[in-house]
Amino acid sequence: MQLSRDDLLTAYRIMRTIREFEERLHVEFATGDIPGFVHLYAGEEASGVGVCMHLDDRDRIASTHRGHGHCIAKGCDVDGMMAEIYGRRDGLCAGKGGSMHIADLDKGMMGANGIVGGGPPLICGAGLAAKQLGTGGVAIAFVGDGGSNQGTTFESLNLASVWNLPCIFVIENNGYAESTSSKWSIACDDAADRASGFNMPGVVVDGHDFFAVHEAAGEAIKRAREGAGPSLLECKLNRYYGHFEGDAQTYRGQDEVKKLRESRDCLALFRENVTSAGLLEGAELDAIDREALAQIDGAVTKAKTAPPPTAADLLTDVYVTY
Amino acid sequence: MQLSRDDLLTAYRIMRTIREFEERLHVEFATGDIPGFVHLYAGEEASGVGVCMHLDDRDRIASTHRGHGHCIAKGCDVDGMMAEIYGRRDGLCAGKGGSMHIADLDKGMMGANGIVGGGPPLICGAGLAAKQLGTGGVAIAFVGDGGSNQGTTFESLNLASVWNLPCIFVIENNGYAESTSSKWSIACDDAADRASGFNMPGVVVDGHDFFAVHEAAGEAIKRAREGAGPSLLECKLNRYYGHFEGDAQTYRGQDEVKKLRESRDCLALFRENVTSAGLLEGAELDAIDREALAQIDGAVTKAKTAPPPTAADLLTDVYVTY
Amino acid sequence: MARTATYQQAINEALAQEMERDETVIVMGEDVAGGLGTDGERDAWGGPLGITKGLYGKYGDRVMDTPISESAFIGAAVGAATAGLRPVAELMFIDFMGVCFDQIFNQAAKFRYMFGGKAETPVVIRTMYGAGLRAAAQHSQCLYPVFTHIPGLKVVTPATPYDAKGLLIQAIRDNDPVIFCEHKALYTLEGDVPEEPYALPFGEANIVREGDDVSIVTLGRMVHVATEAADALSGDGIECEVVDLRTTSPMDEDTILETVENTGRLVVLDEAHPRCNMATDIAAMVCEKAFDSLKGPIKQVTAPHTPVPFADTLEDLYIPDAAAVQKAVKAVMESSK
Amino acid sequence: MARTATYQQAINEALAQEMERDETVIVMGEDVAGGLGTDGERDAWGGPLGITKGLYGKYGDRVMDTPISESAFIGAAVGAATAGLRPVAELMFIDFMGVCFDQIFNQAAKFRYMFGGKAETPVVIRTMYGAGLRAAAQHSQCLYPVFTHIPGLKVVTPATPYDAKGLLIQAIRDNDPVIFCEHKALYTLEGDVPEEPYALPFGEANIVREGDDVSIVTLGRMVHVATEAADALSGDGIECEVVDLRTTSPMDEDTILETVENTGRLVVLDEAHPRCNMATDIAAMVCEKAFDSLKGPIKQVTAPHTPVPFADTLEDLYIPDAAAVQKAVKAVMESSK
Ligand SMILES: Cc1ncc(C[n+]2csc(CCOP(=O)(O)OP(=O)(O)O)c2C)c(N)n1
Ligand SMILES: Cc1ncc(C[n+]2csc(CCOP(=O)(O)OP(=O)(O)O)c2C)c(N)n1
Ligand SMILES: [Mg+2]
Ligand SMILES: [Mg+2]
Repeated sequence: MQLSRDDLLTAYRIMRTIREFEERLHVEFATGDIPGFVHLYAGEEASGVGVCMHLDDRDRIASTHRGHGHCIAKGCDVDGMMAEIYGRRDGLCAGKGGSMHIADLDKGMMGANGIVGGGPPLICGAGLAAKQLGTGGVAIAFVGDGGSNQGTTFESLNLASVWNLPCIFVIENNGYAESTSSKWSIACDDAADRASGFNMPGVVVDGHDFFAVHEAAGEAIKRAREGAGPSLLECKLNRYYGHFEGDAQTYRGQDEVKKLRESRDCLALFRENVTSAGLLEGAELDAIDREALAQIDGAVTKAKTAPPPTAADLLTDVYVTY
Repeated sequence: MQLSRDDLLTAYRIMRTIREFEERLHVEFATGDIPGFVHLYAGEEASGVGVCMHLDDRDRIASTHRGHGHCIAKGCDVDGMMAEIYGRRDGLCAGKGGSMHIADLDKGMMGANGIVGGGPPLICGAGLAAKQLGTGGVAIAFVGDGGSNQGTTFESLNLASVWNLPCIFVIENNGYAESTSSKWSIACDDAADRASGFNMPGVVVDGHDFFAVHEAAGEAIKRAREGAGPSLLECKLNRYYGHFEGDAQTYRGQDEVKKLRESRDCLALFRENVTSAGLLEGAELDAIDREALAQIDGAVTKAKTAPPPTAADLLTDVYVTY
Repeated sequence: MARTATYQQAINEALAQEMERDETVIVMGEDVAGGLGTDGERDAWGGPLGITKGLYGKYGDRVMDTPISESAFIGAAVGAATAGLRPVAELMFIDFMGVCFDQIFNQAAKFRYMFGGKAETPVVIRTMYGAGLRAAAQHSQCLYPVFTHIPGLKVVTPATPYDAKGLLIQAIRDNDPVIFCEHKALYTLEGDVPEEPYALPFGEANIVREGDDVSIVTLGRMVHVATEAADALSGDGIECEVVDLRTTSPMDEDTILETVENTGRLVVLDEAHPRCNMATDIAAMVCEKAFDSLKGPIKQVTAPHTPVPFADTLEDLYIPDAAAVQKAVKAVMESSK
Repeated sequence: MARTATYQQAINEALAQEMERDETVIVMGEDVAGGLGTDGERDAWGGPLGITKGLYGKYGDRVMDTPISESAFIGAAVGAATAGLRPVAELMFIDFMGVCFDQIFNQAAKFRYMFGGKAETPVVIRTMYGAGLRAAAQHSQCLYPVFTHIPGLKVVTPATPYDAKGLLIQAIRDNDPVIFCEHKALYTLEGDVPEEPYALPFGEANIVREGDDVSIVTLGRMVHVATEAADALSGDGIECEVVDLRTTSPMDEDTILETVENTGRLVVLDEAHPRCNMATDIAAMVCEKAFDSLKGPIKQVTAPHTPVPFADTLEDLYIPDAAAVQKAVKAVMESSK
């Protein structure tokens, strides 16, 4: 899958936007203004973006509790997301969902999910709809390493295979489920080893490497679009922050994250790759960095001052009719 | 694992008892006297008996809706079982459970189960208890091909592996889940192929062949007793009757069962094997056949005339205290 | 002359007619076609009780067998419902909800609210419930109170073939997730069922029998038990009004309140486990909203607080019967002013 | 002077003391130790909220982390309970019941009955429930009415640190399956908690406050809301009796009936979704068994029939508060004779 100059700029822009979004939330959360649980995607951007660069509005994704990156990668409005996280009326979900339930069906984003393993069955449904309606769309479930052990995930792998659905299961193995190591919780070596038990290809890629993810995802998506069935893609990567904001991460090595940031940062790797190959210039990327910063800044400012939902909103949106 | 003459006689006796039990239920069910759903194990005896011959009272099994064979193989009282199936007060479960819930915890039989995939998690618990209490016991879940696709089963495979439990998962693949072919419903070739995804040995055996099952189960059980962790054993076999009594089996080839009975009957194969090797004599086996017939005859006669539970029994046995 | 059909036929016909009308309607579940991929006949089964028989022959790939993976396929139905299909998924027995409830109550039921009103999830989950077939503790429960508890779900419990057809058609056309509960002991019940498609609105209870002395509010199979009791009581000079809820969510509070305002006496009859069930739900609502009309205590007639027993003797004692209802009605008559 | 501790410390202490007393008590759940098998410290976490902190250090392998596989590990706890252990399994949030309910309601709850009285299943499932932390629709539900509906389960909902410790010790010693529901907004609540182990019996409600005008029957966090309302109402000359159920199954009907017989007026207060919940359960019971004592309608105060909203403005409106209770109490005063 050839990436044009524009594609590269877009990919970098989205990754940087996610990073900026998450780094800023980390700061803002500490002020106590942001309600509830927030799980940050910083460090994992190459996965969500590497996959979603292949997608368009026919296609659907389902995310996890750690959903901001997937939302942005699938085209959700950043202002709307930020307003949602702040619990504002003009948030993407009118302030009723919050960080763990950001969704935009029009963009093919079926929702972050508060239930580990909640997404894969839904994605089987999206894949089925694409198949039955002949849209040519594919459906992608993002799953954590922890989520890969949930029964719903296993069942979905089998169902997608048996029904020959255009589905891809992307396991984002960031080494931990809360404090629990994926090396311990997944009985086999790589989660991708399980793919053969469901008669589908299973591939492991370096999830810090946008290009590796992009290529592997491209193959899986092509396969799915051609009607050849589902695939499993395991991205090995890392999260830069705690399980949720507020997690002291005592289960983690002292400078684990520091080292990762220095050596395996997906944005730095991307920059190095494209600049050393002469595909893009550092200055272009710097400009994007500045723009992303400004965009997030604007989103936060707007979110902070936006009005919250009111009593009139409490009882609406439960049913279409009742 | 060497089988003594006594072992061989015992194995045959148990298999024959199960067969007689089930064949007779088939006949009796048709009379309308037996309430509810009855799922017969006829044809699959070599599996349950091949596995359970290794077990003693420290060990536990969990069964499925097709549980009679496992119960008998694990030592449940045949009269008590028959009375239970007839809904009698002196049935093994006081008439409250019926065919789908026969259990005898004292014998290590944790219950047939009306929920497909209900047993494997329970068996993880029995294995855990054996491990924590140091009893040396093992715990075995029998699962159908259909049940092998249930999320609970997948999760249990992983949990047993992660916790290194003395558990064995025996998948009795009889080709169908109700009317659904296992070739269709299990995405990979053999359910046993999935074992590697849970870092455990996975073996396929001919489930009509008592000796093959016995040997493979023996190895898995030895491994478990030695603390080396769980295994998966897939027995390929067939059921002689419908999914439940009353099933017209229109999804099944016309003389599929007839051919199986002629060529792959586990009792006939056993007989041929032991008599041709000069280990047992036909007459001994004939005697067992007669005894089994008489035993089941007695059980049915007793069950038919036994008193049912009464109003006083309705509200008891819900709690230990309340 | 009106055409008669069984409850089972009515359900089958509703499915067929809606599949005919709307290409986006699909049916899925374990063996709903039956024998897919086997060497035997296709469409042999139509499910263990034959409810979906014939659909695969007519609608082919829109009738989909599934592995025994309820979370995955119920969830797939939910997901597909947000993506342009109108799936009707079969959860073979309602008792199996325990392996797939999350996709129903945390996903389907909550999408619309969590997503700020921007989702529609027109999924129907058909499921078989109730005691009476000697199917024991794991295949005989009612459990509709659990679904009724959940905001975002609609819950339907038809008592007659006529209602089964009309409510199922409505369920399929409805844009919210619907739990469609079929009582297994009613499948063979016959009744008038018009051949043409028709939809019955949700939230409109049915006054099955009129009477001025005592109201019996009930649902599902118990409607027939109530009617039987009412007929017997009529001989004793007590006239009962029998109200069939038809749907427990939404629930037709107006009809319930009206009948109680008329009779002043209420028996709530529910086959479900007694705690936090429809009987308590209705009684509490009436005790809040029509207290002044009440001439005496509201009596609940329900199953006891035990699992469903297997033995026929016990199961017959377990299920509320007309005698129990008669007794309750008489008690209500006696204890009222 | 009495020792004070938080609700969270009380729970931790109950676990530690029972593990000390009885070797067969084990604890399992996601991250209950925390960091098993990682390179970081062992026992670092004690769960995301630190409730089980310190246990792994003391009891090692009897505190078991699990993969995110609730069906398997809750089922394992259930199976182990029939085989000589007394497991305490943690279902991190009660909202996750949807992925593992079968092992709870069809297995644990029914073994004893289905097996003719020959099984004991002394398992405890600890779980966190309730709104107030801006945790949105899938992490804020109450759902104890669903468990209360199921025969064979016991359901415990402590409102204070004292009760949390005593009821958890009872739960662990109890020979039936117990769902132990911890309100997440109460973890930091402080109160008197004796250091020595003690068990509080199930099915004994607690009269938290005496009063002759209106009874408020409630549970869990709402006990504090009721008390707050009662204190305010006292200023208006209305004296409320506040009854804390402590356990919803078994439920102490006698205490409820007594208070209603005394006051003649009842408000039932429940944080749960309004349909088929504890409010309806209690109201219906009273309306059947103490109707003649009632001076007027029984008022229900509950959450509305919506999922739990995220935004703080909405969640604050969603959760029943003292003002709502006061209003209900006044309404009950006015509408009673
Ligand atoms: C069914 C369910 N079980 C448990 C949880 C609590 N929980 C939320 S996130 C999480 C860890 C998830 O780990 P992983 O899948 O690896 O994703 P990551 O957080 O690493 O992105 C857990 C246990 C949940 N939300 N849902
Ligand atoms: C959770 C659940 N889903 C569905 C069923 C209905 N059901 C009972 S047995 C069965 C087929 C089981 O097939 P398999 O596991 O292969 O066992 P077999 O009947 O062949 O022995 C089905 C679908 C059930 N009892 N439980
Ligand atoms: Mg992870
Ligand atoms: Mg099978």
